[in-house]
Amino acid sequence: MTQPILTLKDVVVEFPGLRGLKGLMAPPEQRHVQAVAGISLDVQPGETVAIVGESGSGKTTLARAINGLVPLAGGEVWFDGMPLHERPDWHAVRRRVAMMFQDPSGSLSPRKTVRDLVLEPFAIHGIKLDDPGAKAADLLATAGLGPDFLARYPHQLSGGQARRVGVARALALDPAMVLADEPTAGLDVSIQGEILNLLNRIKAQHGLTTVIITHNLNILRHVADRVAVMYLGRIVELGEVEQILSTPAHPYTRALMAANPEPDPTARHERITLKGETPALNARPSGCEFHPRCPVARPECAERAPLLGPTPGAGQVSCHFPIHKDEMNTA
Amino acid sequence: MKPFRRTLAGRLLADPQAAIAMLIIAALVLAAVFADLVAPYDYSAMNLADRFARPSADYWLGTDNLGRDTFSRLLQGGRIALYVALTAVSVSALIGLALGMIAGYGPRWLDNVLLFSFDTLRAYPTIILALALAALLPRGLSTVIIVVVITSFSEYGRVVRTQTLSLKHAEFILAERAMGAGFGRIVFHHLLPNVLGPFFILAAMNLPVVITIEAGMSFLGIGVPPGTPSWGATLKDGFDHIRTTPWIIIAGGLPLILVTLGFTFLGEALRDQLDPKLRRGR
Amino acid sequence: MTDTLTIERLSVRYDTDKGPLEALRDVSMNVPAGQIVGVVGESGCGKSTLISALLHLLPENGRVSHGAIRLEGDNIVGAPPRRLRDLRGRDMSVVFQDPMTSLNPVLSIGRQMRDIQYRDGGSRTEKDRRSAEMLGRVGLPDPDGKLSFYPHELSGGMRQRVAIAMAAMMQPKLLIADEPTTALDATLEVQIIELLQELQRELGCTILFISHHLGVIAELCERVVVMYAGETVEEGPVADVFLNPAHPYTRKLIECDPGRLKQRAETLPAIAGSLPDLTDRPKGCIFRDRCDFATDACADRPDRYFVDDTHWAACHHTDEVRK
Amino acid sequence: MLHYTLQRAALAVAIVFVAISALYMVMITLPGDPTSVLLGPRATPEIRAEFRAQMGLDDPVLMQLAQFWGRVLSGDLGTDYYRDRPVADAVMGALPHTVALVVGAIVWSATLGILLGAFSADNRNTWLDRVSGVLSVGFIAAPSFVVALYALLFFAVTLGWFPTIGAGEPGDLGSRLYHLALPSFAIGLAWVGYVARIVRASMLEALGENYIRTARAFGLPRRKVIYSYALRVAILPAVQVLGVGIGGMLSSAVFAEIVFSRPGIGSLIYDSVSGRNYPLVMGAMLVAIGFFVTCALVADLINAALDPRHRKLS
Repeated sequence: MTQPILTLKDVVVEFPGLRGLKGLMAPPEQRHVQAVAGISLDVQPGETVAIVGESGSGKTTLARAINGLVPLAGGEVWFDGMPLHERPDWHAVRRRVAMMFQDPSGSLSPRKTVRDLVLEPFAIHGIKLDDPGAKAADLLATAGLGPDFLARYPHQLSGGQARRVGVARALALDPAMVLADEPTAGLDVSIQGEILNLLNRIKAQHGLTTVIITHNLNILRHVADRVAVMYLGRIVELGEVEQILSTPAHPYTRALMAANPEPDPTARHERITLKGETPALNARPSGCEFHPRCPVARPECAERAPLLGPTPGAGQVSCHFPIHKDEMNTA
Repeated sequence: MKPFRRTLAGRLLADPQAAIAMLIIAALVLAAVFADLVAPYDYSAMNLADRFARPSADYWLGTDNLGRDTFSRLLQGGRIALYVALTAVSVSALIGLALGMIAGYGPRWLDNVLLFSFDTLRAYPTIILALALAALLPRGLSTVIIVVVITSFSEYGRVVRTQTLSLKHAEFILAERAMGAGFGRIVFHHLLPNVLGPFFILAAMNLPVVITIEAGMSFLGIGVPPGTPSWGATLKDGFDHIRTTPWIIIAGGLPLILVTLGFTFLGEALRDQLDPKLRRGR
Repeated sequence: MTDTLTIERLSVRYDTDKGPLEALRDVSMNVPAGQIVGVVGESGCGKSTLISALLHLLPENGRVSHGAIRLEGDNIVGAPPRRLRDLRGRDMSVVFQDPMTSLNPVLSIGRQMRDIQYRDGGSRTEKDRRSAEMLGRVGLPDPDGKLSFYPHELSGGMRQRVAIAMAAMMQPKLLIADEPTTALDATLEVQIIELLQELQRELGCTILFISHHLGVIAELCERVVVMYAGETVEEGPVADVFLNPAHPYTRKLIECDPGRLKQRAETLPAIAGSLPDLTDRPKGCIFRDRCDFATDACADRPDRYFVDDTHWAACHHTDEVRK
Repeated sequence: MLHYTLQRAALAVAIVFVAISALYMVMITLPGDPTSVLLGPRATPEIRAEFRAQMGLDDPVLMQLAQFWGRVLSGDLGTDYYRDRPVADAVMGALPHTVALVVGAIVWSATLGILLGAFSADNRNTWLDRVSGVLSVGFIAAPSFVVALYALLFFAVTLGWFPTIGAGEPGDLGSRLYHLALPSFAIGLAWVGYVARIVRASMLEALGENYIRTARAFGLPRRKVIYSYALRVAILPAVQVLGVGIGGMLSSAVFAEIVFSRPGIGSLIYDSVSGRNYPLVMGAMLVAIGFFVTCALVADLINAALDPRHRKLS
């Protein structure tokens, strides 16, 4: 087995909770909330891992922690043998780890032209180009945009076009890994396909390692090799994409899959309705943190927290009573 | 090249309010530059035979208690007003810009310290502070400028800070950091251009405020040295003889009102043009 | 069967800096009483303009330039202000997309629910009782206590329940739901859809459900209207339209949904090209530039072509599309 | 809310403390020799030395500052050497006049400003809106002391409708208000303009919000939507602006008090400055800044009380 290119070990990210007078008076554990609460994950070179979760699951925070946009409160991050948790030279690291952001046009500096935007990585890293104009046009072409876009400003781009500029820019320095935060957010389904095809093509051409953050389950099968499902800052299930989609072992994963109706009026939907909403980060439930919403919770779930362990399949799940394949069929 | 009517100046001229404003400001600048050529009399020449003269063909706006020509003095006053306003606004705006960006982009503790000092400086009512400092500092335009800078840079600082703070967490700044951009590049290439719009609007809106402060301080006798024909000093002369020379008050107040009106109109028009949110239509 | 809502060739025009923009053109649809009808379309298709036109809440630069909106047979286009106010909230009510901004932040839930009952008699306590009852019905725990809450004290899902309670409380003839689940997480979306289904069964109201999510429409609605670039391109029973679309756009749209594909696809389908400029609509069929079936015939704007009594599409090549 | 109040109050106290301390330090370090100012040029060196010792002027600066605050906290603001009276008495005697003036100005600006702003927003983009817009800008642009001078010249001197001098008969409310009308209007006029602009802008913003669309979609009467739903939100920034604006009003009050020959903090400071009467200047500054910061705090708390989102902080 090859050496993983990215290794996360018990990664913890904290945000300040209560501030001011209240914060001073509150017990220490309430002064901080854990947005990411101990995540371990290996990503192999050339692999695509999708991190799936709803709002508040900590998936975006995790991606930002990997390339140092938010500080780690604990744990280790190793990228290609470099310890990113020990004050690395971020300037150098970020040259090799590119990031794509959620808001396609909001992540483009509003007073720069597209040409400046795609050349920005070269400017940042002090790379002299013989013919910057040609390079910019080249990069845009890889992302499927014509040279007539070079002179435009971000507000003159549609969501899909802005997304393409983001892709062009992420590829500019030939990175080893790309962190893509919600690559389909804000895009209509008719455009979504084009962007995903673009990503897939580039991944194949450059042998890129990719971490995709998404809440869009529909795209998983077509972009990811493995999937990690997050809930309240922890991974609750991890496995091969087909296995997760066809035989989810965690009740939450299963509810998530079921909550995603297909555009087929004849399909019989077996619904699993979860009770209530995701709890706040400063009010984590006892035991298994999913138990108040879990349709199959038993009394001990409230007392004992499950650990991430092997599933009947090849994946990992943190549940005392994971769903077995045969149960799926009878349900 | 964009056609003229689509440039900022072109769009401003198309707005009647802004056009009037620019006319007034142009008149002020011309008067200030050519005051000595245009003025019918030497602004400080006393003509005791013609004291308290009503407005006439000889003295368009009458004379004061020393027989000095009001019109000539007002022309000279424009020069003083413009000088003080431009100097004080540029100094305080630049200080405010620097501190505001430091507060907005710097570490949290520094932000708290700077914000607290902005709050503290705002607690001094301008004219009252001016009075207090007048007891300590020599009378003159530099004192006026110092008072204005002390009381107004915090306002720029506050606006720039808010703007910077909201941009600091914008995704495009995160994206820059994620690409490895350093502090200088983020601040000068990406924050600054987006902060300058509101900053210039504020500066334009502050010019008339500073002109008013200078006139006010001179009115109170703590601004320009005695004998200097600031608009405020002229008004004070009028006020001292309000029942005999009402024309000085009327004539002395008008340029002040016109100029502040002009700058305020211009500031508003600039804001409408530069701030796309406020532009009409979607 | 009577129709609660009929829209006939409705056009809406905005005056913009770049000249008139026809946001809706010849939009037609029928919403039968007691059904849930879905309106599906991507951004820029005119869904929100349609809602504003229905409620007569178009912005100042917009107006209905043509056509009719019939509520139980009465044309309400150009109705006098008094009649409009009676329409809003009593005959028609609406649940908006974003629960975070659609409730007034400085007024309590109870006050807002009391205010919309201004037409009804009864004391304050009675109105509050009705509000609490409705809140209980949409599944808010401790409904009486919630009346004194302010919107920011409730989660997004709870706020959307409050919004639904407000819309359903007046027992409207037509309830319009404008992407009511788009701002919510998937597991909450399920809860809200089930709630809407339940209310529809209990109250028997007619629901116009606007969404861009094909799966949700497929599950919730009986009929569906497909919109593209301000025009209605297809209308019919959900099963017919989704399984056997008659308009090339509908067909493409369904193909594009990656949730439909059970096998990993190397290349995902997409619709090439982009929306036409609505200030300068192309002559002929609005979808022509992006359509695989386009022929010279498409230079003329297609009228509605009825596949059967209840299913039509605005296309010259309906038969080929359905092959 | 309690936490919020305490936090803001603590901040306000800190601001007053730092602002006055800074001024005090500047006062005692900057000028050459305060004794020559306070005792006059003819005092002998012996008298000066005695005075310095008595006043603690030879102590380290921080020590003097500590002593100053010690005296202030015990209610002693020093002595007015010119008239030989406690500074506290002089300042406290003048304060009510200035407060009345500022309150009068707030009444003018809040009522007229909110009315004008709401009216403008309600009739947006009509000629009425444009006229009221030009008026508001005109009000803002007119310097308050010019307004005061013009008002004095026209309404008091020429037309004789209002008194020219003084604050009115003590104890006679009617006479007091009569004397207050012109000066408080002169101060408030600019703020009528500010408030009108702010209310109009925030009204328009509020009217574009989704919750207003909700209210209209439920058929609430237009008047109710505008004046009860939108205005309620739109007033919040106006309260904030007026709170902070009291600093500006205090500055304007100096002119109004001088132009209309009224007693008050402004004219007190003005008179003391020409005589370099430092203790009186410090005392009056302390009271003026204290008053302003308190007002800003109150505005902040009113805002929090009106806006439930604010209370979340507590």
